[in-house]
Amino acid sequence: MWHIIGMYMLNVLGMLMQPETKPVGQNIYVVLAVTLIVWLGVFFFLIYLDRQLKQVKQKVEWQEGEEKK
Amino acid sequence: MNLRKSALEENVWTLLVKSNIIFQKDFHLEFRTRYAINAIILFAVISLTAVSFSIGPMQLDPPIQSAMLWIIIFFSAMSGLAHIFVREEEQQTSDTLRLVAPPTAIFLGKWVFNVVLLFSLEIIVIPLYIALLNVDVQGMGAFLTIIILGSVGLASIGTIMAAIVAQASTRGALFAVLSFPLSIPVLRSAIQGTWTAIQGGGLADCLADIQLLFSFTVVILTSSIMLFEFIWRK
Amino acid sequence: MKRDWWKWLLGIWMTVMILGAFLYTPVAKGLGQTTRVLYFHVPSAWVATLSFFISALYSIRYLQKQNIVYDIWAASSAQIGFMFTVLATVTGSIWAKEIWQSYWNWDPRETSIFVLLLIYAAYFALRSAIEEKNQKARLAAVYSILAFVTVPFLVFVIPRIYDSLHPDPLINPERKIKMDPRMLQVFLGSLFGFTVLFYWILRIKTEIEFLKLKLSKRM
Amino acid sequence: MIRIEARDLQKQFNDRLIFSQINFSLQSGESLAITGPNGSGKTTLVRIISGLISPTSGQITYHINGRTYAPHEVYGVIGLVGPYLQLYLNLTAWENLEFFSRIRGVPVDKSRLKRLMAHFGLAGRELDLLKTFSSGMLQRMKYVVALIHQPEVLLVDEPTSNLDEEGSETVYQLLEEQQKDKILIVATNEPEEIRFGRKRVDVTGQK
Repeated sequence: MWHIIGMYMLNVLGMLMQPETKPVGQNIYVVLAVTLIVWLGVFFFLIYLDRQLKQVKQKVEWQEGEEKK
Repeated sequence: MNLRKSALEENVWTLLVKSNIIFQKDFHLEFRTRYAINAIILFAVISLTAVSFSIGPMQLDPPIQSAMLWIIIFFSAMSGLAHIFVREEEQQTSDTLRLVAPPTAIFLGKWVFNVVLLFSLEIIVIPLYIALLNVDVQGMGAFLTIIILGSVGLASIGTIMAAIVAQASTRGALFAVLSFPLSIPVLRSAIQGTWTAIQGGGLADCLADIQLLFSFTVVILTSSIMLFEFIWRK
Repeated sequence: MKRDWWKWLLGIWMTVMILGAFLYTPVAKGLGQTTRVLYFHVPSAWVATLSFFISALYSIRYLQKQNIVYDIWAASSAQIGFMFTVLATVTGSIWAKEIWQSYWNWDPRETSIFVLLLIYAAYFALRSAIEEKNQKARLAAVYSILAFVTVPFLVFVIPRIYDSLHPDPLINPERKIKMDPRMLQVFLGSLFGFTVLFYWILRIKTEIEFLKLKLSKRM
Repeated sequence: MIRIEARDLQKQFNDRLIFSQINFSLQSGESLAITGPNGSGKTTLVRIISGLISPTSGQITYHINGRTYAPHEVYGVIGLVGPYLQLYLNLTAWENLEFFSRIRGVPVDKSRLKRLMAHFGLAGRELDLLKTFSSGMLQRMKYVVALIHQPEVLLVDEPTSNLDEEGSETVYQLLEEQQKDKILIVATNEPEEIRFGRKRVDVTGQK
């Protein structure tokens, strides 16, 4: 299981050491985009989970109320 | 109390005998209806002629030739291998089977059937493939070894996935969806090995592929035998 | 609030890591500013594989104990893993466009994450195709374990696939791996932060599922 | 000597409770009738006893010669007849018998099997495909198959469904016979058949 992450790491590390002739990767907006995508992804997932949690909790409370009656 | 001893006893030998009986039963049934074998061979022949027709007189490169062969075998397998368990489920005979035989014997019997099914497909399709796509196989020994090992590998994955899919509601598409990710190691090394063999490589040249195909099949088969009980017993 | 201290700590920790990624670490030669992608993209991929691993472990537990609780853990972990796999794939693709000039070129890492994506997709397709809860759990667990058995073979297969097409200097045993210590610090820090984040999300997700289970039992 | 012990059996499909707190104990020479209206879970209970499905909670065990087994381990001593157990319709009656004998590890005794077929009024149909059989004939055929290995435990779900009077009579005889020194479990609603169970389990009241 660790191999995929290992390969990713090696990939990146290898690239760091690769002598490059072309100036590539100077685009800071790419970094911005990637960072934003990761954080928005996690954020929206959390929001989605939070809403689910609230709904379920509401249902539980409602049911407990019913039972008391 | 005349309780037959054999009723409660199970050992490796009876398992093998019983899986053979199940295989014979399935073979017999298949022989009578020819459902799976028709589907699988027609599929292969149609896709093969479609490819041959569309390339015309062009000669494909060995890498594409070998990839083509395995794509055709894989999708033909997907059209027929699930049948073995789906049939039992659809005709409601699976519970009957559960009551007469141990799971391992059932799995092995079905597995042998699927291996035989793929082999019979290949007996027809490989000559056609060589003729229609104008393939010049230089290393025949390695070529056949790879084909045999590759189909055993595909049949192993196909059999255990068929057992899973037979219990689900949407069977057709699900079978290919489940099988494909697990078949990637088989397909990949089989394509690589076939390619080497077409170009004249011997057994030694595709040793790595052969080793991988072999060990992968063994691993999948043993884990399938261990896990099959969980699928089969509800 | 007291029991949530680690959540606040995680927030601060990740903020420091993001700041560090942009302000503290140097850029690597050849990658330029995009080096900084590393601190977000690789941890996503790490969490994706970690959750696959955890899902498989809980699947084994489920088959041993036949307790639906383990199935909830396995499925939740897989769901979170799927999200991180998508994140890792998308970010990786953007990064690849920048440094390799194409969004997708089937190099070994792209292939392995793609296979992981396929496995997750198949796992969820299977789950949605079965009605009965225990049966769903059983079959999904078996599939998960078989996928888990398959993955190590991909390690041998995938690197061999395309090296003839992509002369790949990246996996090269002779090359020593050296990383600027500042980069390493932020990288490992970020990796740790993502792992805790994963744990947190997993807790929330399983709590939801447990509540749902409780709810359905009362009915 | 076989003893079947059921303790607190409970079965759920998703969150729907089929039954719970089913308890009984049976030994060779005893019989059990499972009763309850349609859809109450008689079949489910039969399937649990025969090991086809497992209960959601509770335990069912078989004690044979001082050893304890789970139901799925003792399929060799169980015979089951039920509407959901089909035979291979694309094989002939004889091929079916041959297959089930061999897989059960019973020698294929031609004269005995022929007698069994004749006993259930199927003489002369041995070489016909089962798909040409009527539903009543199929039901008779299921009894033949279930008796191949002379099961110590016989479970019958709706014993006389699809059967005419003559067929029912044959089945009643068989049940009478089984009851004497072996275990018989009948799931039914017909008063005439309930009498075959000395012990009773009513699935309805068990929620």
